Amino acid sequence: MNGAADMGGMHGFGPVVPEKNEPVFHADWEGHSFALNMVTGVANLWNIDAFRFKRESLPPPEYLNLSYYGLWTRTLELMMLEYGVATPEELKTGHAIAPFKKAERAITAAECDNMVRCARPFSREATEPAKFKAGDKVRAKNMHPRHHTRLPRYARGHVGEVVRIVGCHVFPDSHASNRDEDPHWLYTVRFDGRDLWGPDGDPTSTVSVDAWEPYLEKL
Amino acid sequence: MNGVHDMGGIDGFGKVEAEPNEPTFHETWEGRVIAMVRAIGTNGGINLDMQRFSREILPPQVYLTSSYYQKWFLALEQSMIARGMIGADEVEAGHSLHENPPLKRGTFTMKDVERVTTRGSFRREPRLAPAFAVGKRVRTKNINPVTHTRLPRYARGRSGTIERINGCHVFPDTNAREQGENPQWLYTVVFSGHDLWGDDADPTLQVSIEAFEPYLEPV
Amino acid sequence: MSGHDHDHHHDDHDHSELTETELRVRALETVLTEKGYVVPAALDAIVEAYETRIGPRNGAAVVAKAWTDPAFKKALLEDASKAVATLGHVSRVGDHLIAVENTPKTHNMVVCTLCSCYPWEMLGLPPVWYKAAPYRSRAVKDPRGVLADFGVTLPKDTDIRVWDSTAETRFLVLPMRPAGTEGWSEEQLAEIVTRDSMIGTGLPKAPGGAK
Amino acid sequence: MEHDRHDDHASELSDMQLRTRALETILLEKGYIEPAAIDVLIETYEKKIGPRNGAQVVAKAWVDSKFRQWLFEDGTAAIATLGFGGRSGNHLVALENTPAVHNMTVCTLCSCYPWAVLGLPPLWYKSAPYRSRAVADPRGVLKDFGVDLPKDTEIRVWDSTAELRYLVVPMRPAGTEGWSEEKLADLVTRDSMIGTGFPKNPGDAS
Repeated sequence: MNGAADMGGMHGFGPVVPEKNEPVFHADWEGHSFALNMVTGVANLWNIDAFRFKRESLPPPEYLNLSYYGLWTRTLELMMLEYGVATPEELKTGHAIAPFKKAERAITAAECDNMVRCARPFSREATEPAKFKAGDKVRAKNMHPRHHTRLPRYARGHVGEVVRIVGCHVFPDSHASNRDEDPHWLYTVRFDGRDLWGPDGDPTSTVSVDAWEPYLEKL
Repeated sequence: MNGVHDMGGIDGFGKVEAEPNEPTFHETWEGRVIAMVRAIGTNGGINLDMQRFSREILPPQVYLTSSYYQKWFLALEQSMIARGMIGADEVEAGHSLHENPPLKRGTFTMKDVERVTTRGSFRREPRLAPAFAVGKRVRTKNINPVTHTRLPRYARGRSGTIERINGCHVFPDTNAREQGENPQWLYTVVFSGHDLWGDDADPTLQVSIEAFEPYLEPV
Repeated sequence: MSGHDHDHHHDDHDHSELTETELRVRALETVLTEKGYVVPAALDAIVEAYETRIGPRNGAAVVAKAWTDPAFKKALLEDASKAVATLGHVSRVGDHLIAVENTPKTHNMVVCTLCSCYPWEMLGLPPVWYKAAPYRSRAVKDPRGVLADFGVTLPKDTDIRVWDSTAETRFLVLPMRPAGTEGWSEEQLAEIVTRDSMIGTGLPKAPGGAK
Repeated sequence: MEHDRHDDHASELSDMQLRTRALETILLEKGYIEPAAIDVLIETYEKKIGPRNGAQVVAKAWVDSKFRQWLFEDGTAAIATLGFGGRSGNHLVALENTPAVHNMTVCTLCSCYPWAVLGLPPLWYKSAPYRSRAVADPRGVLKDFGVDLPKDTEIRVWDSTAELRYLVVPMRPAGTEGWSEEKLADLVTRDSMIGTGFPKNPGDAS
């Protein structure tokens, strides 16, 4: 979707302001917002692409006015409602309201510790050979789906060069709608700054994106 | 500039909500704002393109959460402060605290009202023949200036057809920067929905923009 | 906290902001008056012009005339600015107006994705929805979805032409004359021309609905 | 406007605190999680995983040419030998800065970041100014960090749009010949591994 999250190339947001000795979390609740997001991932209540899609679907004024972890908490609320983990009444009161369905089992500290240390890979067995190889010129499709996608708007319709075949990976565009993993070949594609931004581009810059095969077309 | 004001094709803003029997102004102050913008714009030499740019450079979060006339007001206040016409301290105090030079065209009085409630002409005498003829295929340039432009992002780098030549007009891109009227030929360029949005387009859709000659190149 | 409560919170917020803006607008007007930049009576006159003199009745008169007078319609579609200037009772327009005709095959719709350009002299000041993000973002990509928000459904094969007002050209949609209005006077016809039908987000009122 | 924004932020904090606590309480009461699970996660990312991990990787790459080569060929496998990996460490790609090429990483769509080697990203990395400008105006962004690159240096920006995570391996500062890995790791700043900064000078080492 062409949402507020797709920020590459936007103007008007001002300078980058690094914070000296920035703490990992600026308030206690931020750590909890973070951990809740991780733990609901371990519990497999929904997948990460569905979570991202929900977050970027927030109305742009709301998206841009929430702090980073504020966005996470807001998205968690919406996901819990959508997936039947909580009711509006429960979110309001801050407690489970009986009668409710209890979870089959609780995620333990040990599982979380394990999650931190072990990868949960997104690569899958390929069923057909990759269409492109390193060095191929490809065009990113001019696509504007309403669903989740990981092809940023600024790259669409532009010609780049495949610099790496990453492997065959879960396809977020399908996964976010909870259809299935629908794995596709993933490539790193490099674009010239001048191709992306025209005469306003920095001639010394290139930008690489990781693009799934359905995003690309042969020249 | 690629600001949040450039909204064509952005998802997530929700439904259009029309208000039955909408009044011209919802609050008395809205009328005062539009009147002040017209008066100061005309007699203070802040042209239409500068006014538009002053609204586009409001912080994105502010732009998206302010009402229409709030944006007009904030932009008027900021442009007058930036031009030294008023001081920030005066706005705070609600009274004039310093001497200021008069407006370019003097005090805005009753004799000026007729001039602002009827529309001026932006048409200018051409010095060159138009570069493109009706029916010609053209491509909009991929430009990404940080300054004011009237070529929307969704229509950049796209092929379309010249449908009409609208005469030679003041060029907003330079006029907004006080770099002169720099008149340019203005064309109606029509695109198919597919040219703009790819396979996600409504097949019955055509969109046209009014494009100044510097936005276009031959295909 | 539910989405509903969140919205509610927003409403409150907006409300107090309006009051604050009102105070700031007053403060600015005082500063400008004290500095001798403006005369308050001149501002009153501008407000009055927009509130009373200029409005969609101007456009409706033009549309009604085009429906009854083929020569005027031809002139309007050829050069709307010139044609409108011949009508004494309509306020003066610049040299920038283009009229676009709806037909059974093509439906026209007008938007300004970049700001809020609108044919003021024909239609008055634009409504809030025209200036708001949902319309500006969706009209160029999903016009049928937008029309659905207005309760308008067009035949599947009707071509939709969207005009994005990116320059000083302004567009007036000339809607189709409803059947069953044969022999009506211009005044009668003007009554059924709605503002939205001249933007392209609505249709003229059905003949039965007119007074 | 500044004043308003401040107030908004303050009220968001207390509001979010309550809302976040509500979510946690409901999940606990319904038996989705045990309380210690939350503590483990916060503790890990607040204290255990951070840019010191990445600094070790870079320092090793500076002194051990075999490891360096492996790192650029298969970053995931190479960092695993140092005990780093796990969540968002899979598919780690190391990028080599040279006198001719400067690498910079961003996630324009959200906030993807190599947690396993750098910990959680700083606020600026997740903010609209960085996400919007890094891909279109990288030199302007570098200026915000006080970094000025030679005019003809090629800048490669990597937008993390998939599950690949990028780690920039900065150039080893001159004057550090013969230094131990531990000492070198002290020079490696977080920003130098994102591409918005350089390693510290040998004189600035602690």
